[in-house]
Amino acid sequence: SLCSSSLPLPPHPDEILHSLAGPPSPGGQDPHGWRGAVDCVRANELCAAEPGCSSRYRTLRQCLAGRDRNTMLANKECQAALEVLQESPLYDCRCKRGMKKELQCLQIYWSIHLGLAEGEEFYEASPYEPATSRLSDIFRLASIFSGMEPAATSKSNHCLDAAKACNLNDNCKRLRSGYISTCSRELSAAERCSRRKCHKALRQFFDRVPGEYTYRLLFCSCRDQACAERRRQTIVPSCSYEDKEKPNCLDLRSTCRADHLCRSRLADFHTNCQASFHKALSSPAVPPLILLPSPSPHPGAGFDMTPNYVDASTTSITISPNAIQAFGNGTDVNLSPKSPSLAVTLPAKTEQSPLLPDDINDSNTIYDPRIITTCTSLQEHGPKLNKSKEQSLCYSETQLTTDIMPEQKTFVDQKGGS
Amino acid sequence: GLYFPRKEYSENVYIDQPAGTPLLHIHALKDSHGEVAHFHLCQNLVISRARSHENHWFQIREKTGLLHLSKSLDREDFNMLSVGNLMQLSKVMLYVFLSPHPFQEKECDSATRTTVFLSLINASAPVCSSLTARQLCFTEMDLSFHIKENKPPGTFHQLQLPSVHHLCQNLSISYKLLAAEGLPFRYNENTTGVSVTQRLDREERERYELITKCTVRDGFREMQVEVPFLVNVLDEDDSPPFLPNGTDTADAVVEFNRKEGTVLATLTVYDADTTPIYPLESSRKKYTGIIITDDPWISETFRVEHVFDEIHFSPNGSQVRGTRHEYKLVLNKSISVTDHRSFQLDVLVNDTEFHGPERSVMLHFNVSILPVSIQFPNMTYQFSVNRNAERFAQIGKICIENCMKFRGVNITYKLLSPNISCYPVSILQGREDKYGSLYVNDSSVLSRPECKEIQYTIQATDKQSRKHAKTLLTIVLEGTLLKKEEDCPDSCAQSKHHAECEECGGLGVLTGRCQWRQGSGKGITTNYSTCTPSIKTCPDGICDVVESKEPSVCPQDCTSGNIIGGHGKGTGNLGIKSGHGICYCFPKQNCYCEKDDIKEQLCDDMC
Amino acid sequence: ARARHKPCALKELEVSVSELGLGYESDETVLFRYCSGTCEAAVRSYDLSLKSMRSKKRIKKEKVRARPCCRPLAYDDDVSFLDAYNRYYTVNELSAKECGCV
Amino acid sequence: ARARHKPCALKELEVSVSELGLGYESDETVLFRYCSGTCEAAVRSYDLSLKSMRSKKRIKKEKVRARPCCRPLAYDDDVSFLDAYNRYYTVNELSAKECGCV
Repeated sequence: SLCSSSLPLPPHPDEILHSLAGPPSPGGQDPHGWRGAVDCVRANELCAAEPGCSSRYRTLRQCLAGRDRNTMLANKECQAALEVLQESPLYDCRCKRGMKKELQCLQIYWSIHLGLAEGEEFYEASPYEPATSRLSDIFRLASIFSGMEPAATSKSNHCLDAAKACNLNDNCKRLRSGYISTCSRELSAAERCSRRKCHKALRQFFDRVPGEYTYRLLFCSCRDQACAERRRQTIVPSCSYEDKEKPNCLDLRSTCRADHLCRSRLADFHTNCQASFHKALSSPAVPPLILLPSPSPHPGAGFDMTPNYVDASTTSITISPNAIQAFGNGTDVNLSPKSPSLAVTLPAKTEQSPLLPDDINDSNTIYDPRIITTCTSLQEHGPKLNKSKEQSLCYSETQLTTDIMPEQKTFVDQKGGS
Repeated sequence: GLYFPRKEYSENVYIDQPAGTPLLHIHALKDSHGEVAHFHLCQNLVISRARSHENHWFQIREKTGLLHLSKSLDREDFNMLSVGNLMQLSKVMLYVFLSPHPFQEKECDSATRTTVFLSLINASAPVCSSLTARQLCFTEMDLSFHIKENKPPGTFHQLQLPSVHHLCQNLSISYKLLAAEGLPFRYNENTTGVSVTQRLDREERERYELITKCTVRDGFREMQVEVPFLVNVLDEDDSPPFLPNGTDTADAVVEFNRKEGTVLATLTVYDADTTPIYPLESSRKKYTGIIITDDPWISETFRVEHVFDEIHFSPNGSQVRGTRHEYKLVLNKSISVTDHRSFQLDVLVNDTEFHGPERSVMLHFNVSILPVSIQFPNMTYQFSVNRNAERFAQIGKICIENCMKFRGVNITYKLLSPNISCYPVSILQGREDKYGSLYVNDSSVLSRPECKEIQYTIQATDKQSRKHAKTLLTIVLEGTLLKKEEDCPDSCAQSKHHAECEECGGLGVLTGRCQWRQGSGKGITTNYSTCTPSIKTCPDGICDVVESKEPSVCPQDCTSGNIIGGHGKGTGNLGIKSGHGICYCFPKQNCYCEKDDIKEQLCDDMC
Repeated sequence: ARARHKPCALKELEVSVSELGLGYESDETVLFRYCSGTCEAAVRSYDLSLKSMRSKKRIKKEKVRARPCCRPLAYDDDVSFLDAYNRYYTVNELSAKECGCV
Repeated sequence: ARARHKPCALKELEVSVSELGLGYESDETVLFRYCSGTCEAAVRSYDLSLKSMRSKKRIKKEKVRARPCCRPLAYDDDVSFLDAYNRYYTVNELSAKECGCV
């Protein structure tokens, strides 16, 4: 997949670094055969120039402005607007990572796709163009860094080397110091730091420093605790995301989705990295790697959701929401539930059969503590992942231990039955 | 009403599979006896990039829920239904709707629905011999279902794969459901249907883990494969609130802590049902806690805060989740020191979604508000002050009785001027401080022989009630005057060495001379060496009210300027929390922390 | 022979943070730029007069500098690093960016 | 006792041109302003590190200055005078206008 792939040992990374510094492949066409869909800013201009399209687009925006999307679906005018817009350039438009007017492009994209998406999709399609081949080189590069264990450097601390390399590059040094000093400046006894400013400084660092420096800092591979702790400290967790109480995953996601930039980066991350994340989890022996699809802008950093090393063990990595509350511009969610530890006997139950609420959207019947990605709220996502280290890092409303398997008995059917 | 046991289904569809090929068997469960399920496909086919297309290929039997191909899918159809042109696989979505009666068109928008993900594969269906046991027995879908508690029994899944059963008739595929004894599930070998045999009670058990074992026989060859079969029980609000050990009463005493927001007492209510943590507010509104009173003073002065979290009940060995609700009685505003009364305050807790009897519980708080007195402990204050003390020297602290326990009580201290012209001492009070700090405000008085013993009256006043108390303060001047050293800096902190430090005085000194604090000298440490007016108060990590009045008194605690050399800043970026070697400061300018071990003669002018 | 010093210019050295002598312990390295060399060609009438007046004791017991210094005219951006105890520090005005005779 | 020097500041002295020591002979007088005092409070991390690296011989045989100098930041306008032989002379950058620690 795009994100991490096992490859024969390539030439030394530095050579790749230089080759990547060159311009992207010409012609904007990438080997996946993706037709060069126009970006949404351009598509919006094309639509505005065409009366039929611009009026329908206005209608759709009015339809979506209403609170309840479903009432919109019932409205014929909205449906008609939708149908026409499916034929317009707005329908297929995407955004380029780090383009000028990126935010405007994303706003246009979501204004269309909120109308098209069928209700709240769990994983949303990325608004960005598919990752180019040049990007996959960087992914490969990053996996090289992460998996690199040539004998000569096995002793050295890759993360320290990455910091040294950064300090020797004026741009990297300046922007690294920019976020470190912001994120470690204590405001008062009660206020550890300004998380908002810290997030902004981190986004600037990841946006303006080439991936060859940022990836080495973020995804350096480690063989010992000191190196792993240095790696964990890279984004100054004490300020950028750690909280006294674990935020609820779904709160975090809804905060992120309220912000077009964060929503886009999250969708981009899910689209490009979800596969490798699961793979990484299933084979912790190989230092797992999560790559963010584009070197610039860095889709994870600077938002409520970014991957990070959650503890200082050399291989464990997760995007579990507790790690996920990094540098978004959403509000901090403080919930007060305490984690229960008390097992209590239930009183006798009185027999009755009350009416059942129509929509059983019990959005929190999350049972499986082994799911350590974003806490799914759906029961259907049972134990897909094989058992790996339990990392229930955001409050999934249950810490149920469900390892009690029934004894293996043949269940013989009594004949008949409905 | 009727509901689906899954939120989504998935199956593969290959090119050129003949019309009529069965794909999926979707089941529905009843909400009440007598309901009959009608299945229906309403809308278009949704292509993965949210593009929709009219559905010509798939239909579902209204009565049985069997999804099947109504028209074969050829290569052209495939390209039409996929996003890119080089794709080998395209995912489309279908919505299956459910109704207790035959469908009318407009019903599609509101009816219950489940999603079917169909992976269209640009290749013809694999021959049976090429399929593994796993592919013959189970699809990609994991066998995980949800069943509502308290609902009638019914069949919710068919293990046999319709398409495999249709294509591979020469194979014998049989299933078994392995489960512990007495579980409420039954497997019908003829139909391969799995059914729940009785009403479930989530408060008894909320999850069942079975195993499905499939055996494939092809001539002499036999293959077996097992996969988990999970059933989660969906909760409904069928349990009333109850009191854990019957405690519905708690004492709430208000004495020294009279500040708004103070939690006076907490009472706990349990509920065997679960409570979603998200969205938080709607869950909170579900379980109300209202103060029952018609006394406006009580409703203004108190409020109830409700937090809940998950606990586990363990009926007969299995573990199920429930909810613990905590109701805290909180002061809604600060209470005057003069207020005192006792009364019982009742809070009605109500589980708004539980429709049976005993849906509410009454909690009782025995509230007693005690008066507190503003008085000095029965003593007078006496402090001796060295005549060589300099301005801002800290003499001592003044505090009424229990002053450190007070919260939400604003006591201010004042010195009433004495009758004679000697007036060297003043009092200051930090914003958060509960005491007054006495300090030398005019050191010139200390050297006047006529001023020996000065009497003040101290007055402490509570801002809100205006109640106040007085006591006597005696300041005794002692010690012989020392000769003032030439060329001494204003601030002790400016001295870099032990000798020059203790030769000089400086603002805040108690005895006319600065004090040298010798540090441990190892790395960057809070125990750095420095010259200070008083080791007791500076540096102590707190830029106190006296020190903050004049930067030269204790820059080590109060500087917000540049600190050069290895250091760590103090709380709120104020002061030097830790330093390397000796820390010294040029007030209102930089501070420095450096080791003093470089003896080499620095290349100066003539070098 | 007399050691001829080069004129005042910017030099650079890659050193570990611990070698800076500020008390921080860290294996991270920084590029330390400093000013080195003579300012003979930058002497002004002011310097000559000041030297003369000091030698004639018209100016005494004062700390005066009668020759230009080779000093930084501007400093590099701040540098931050993680120390051996996993604490972040930031140091400003550590490294010279531009030198001159003042 | 310690000699405590005052911080770097602008001083002035009325001197005859001859006393300037530039070789001119003239009884005219000029106001000679110069910079005097310590720059202790202007030391930077740069200076501490340079001092430390020089003492650890990481930097050797180089003319470096590890402490700020109290020097003019700007000079007064030119001064002209008639010498003893009735010739006019003009001297620039003779007197300091502003001092600072650099």
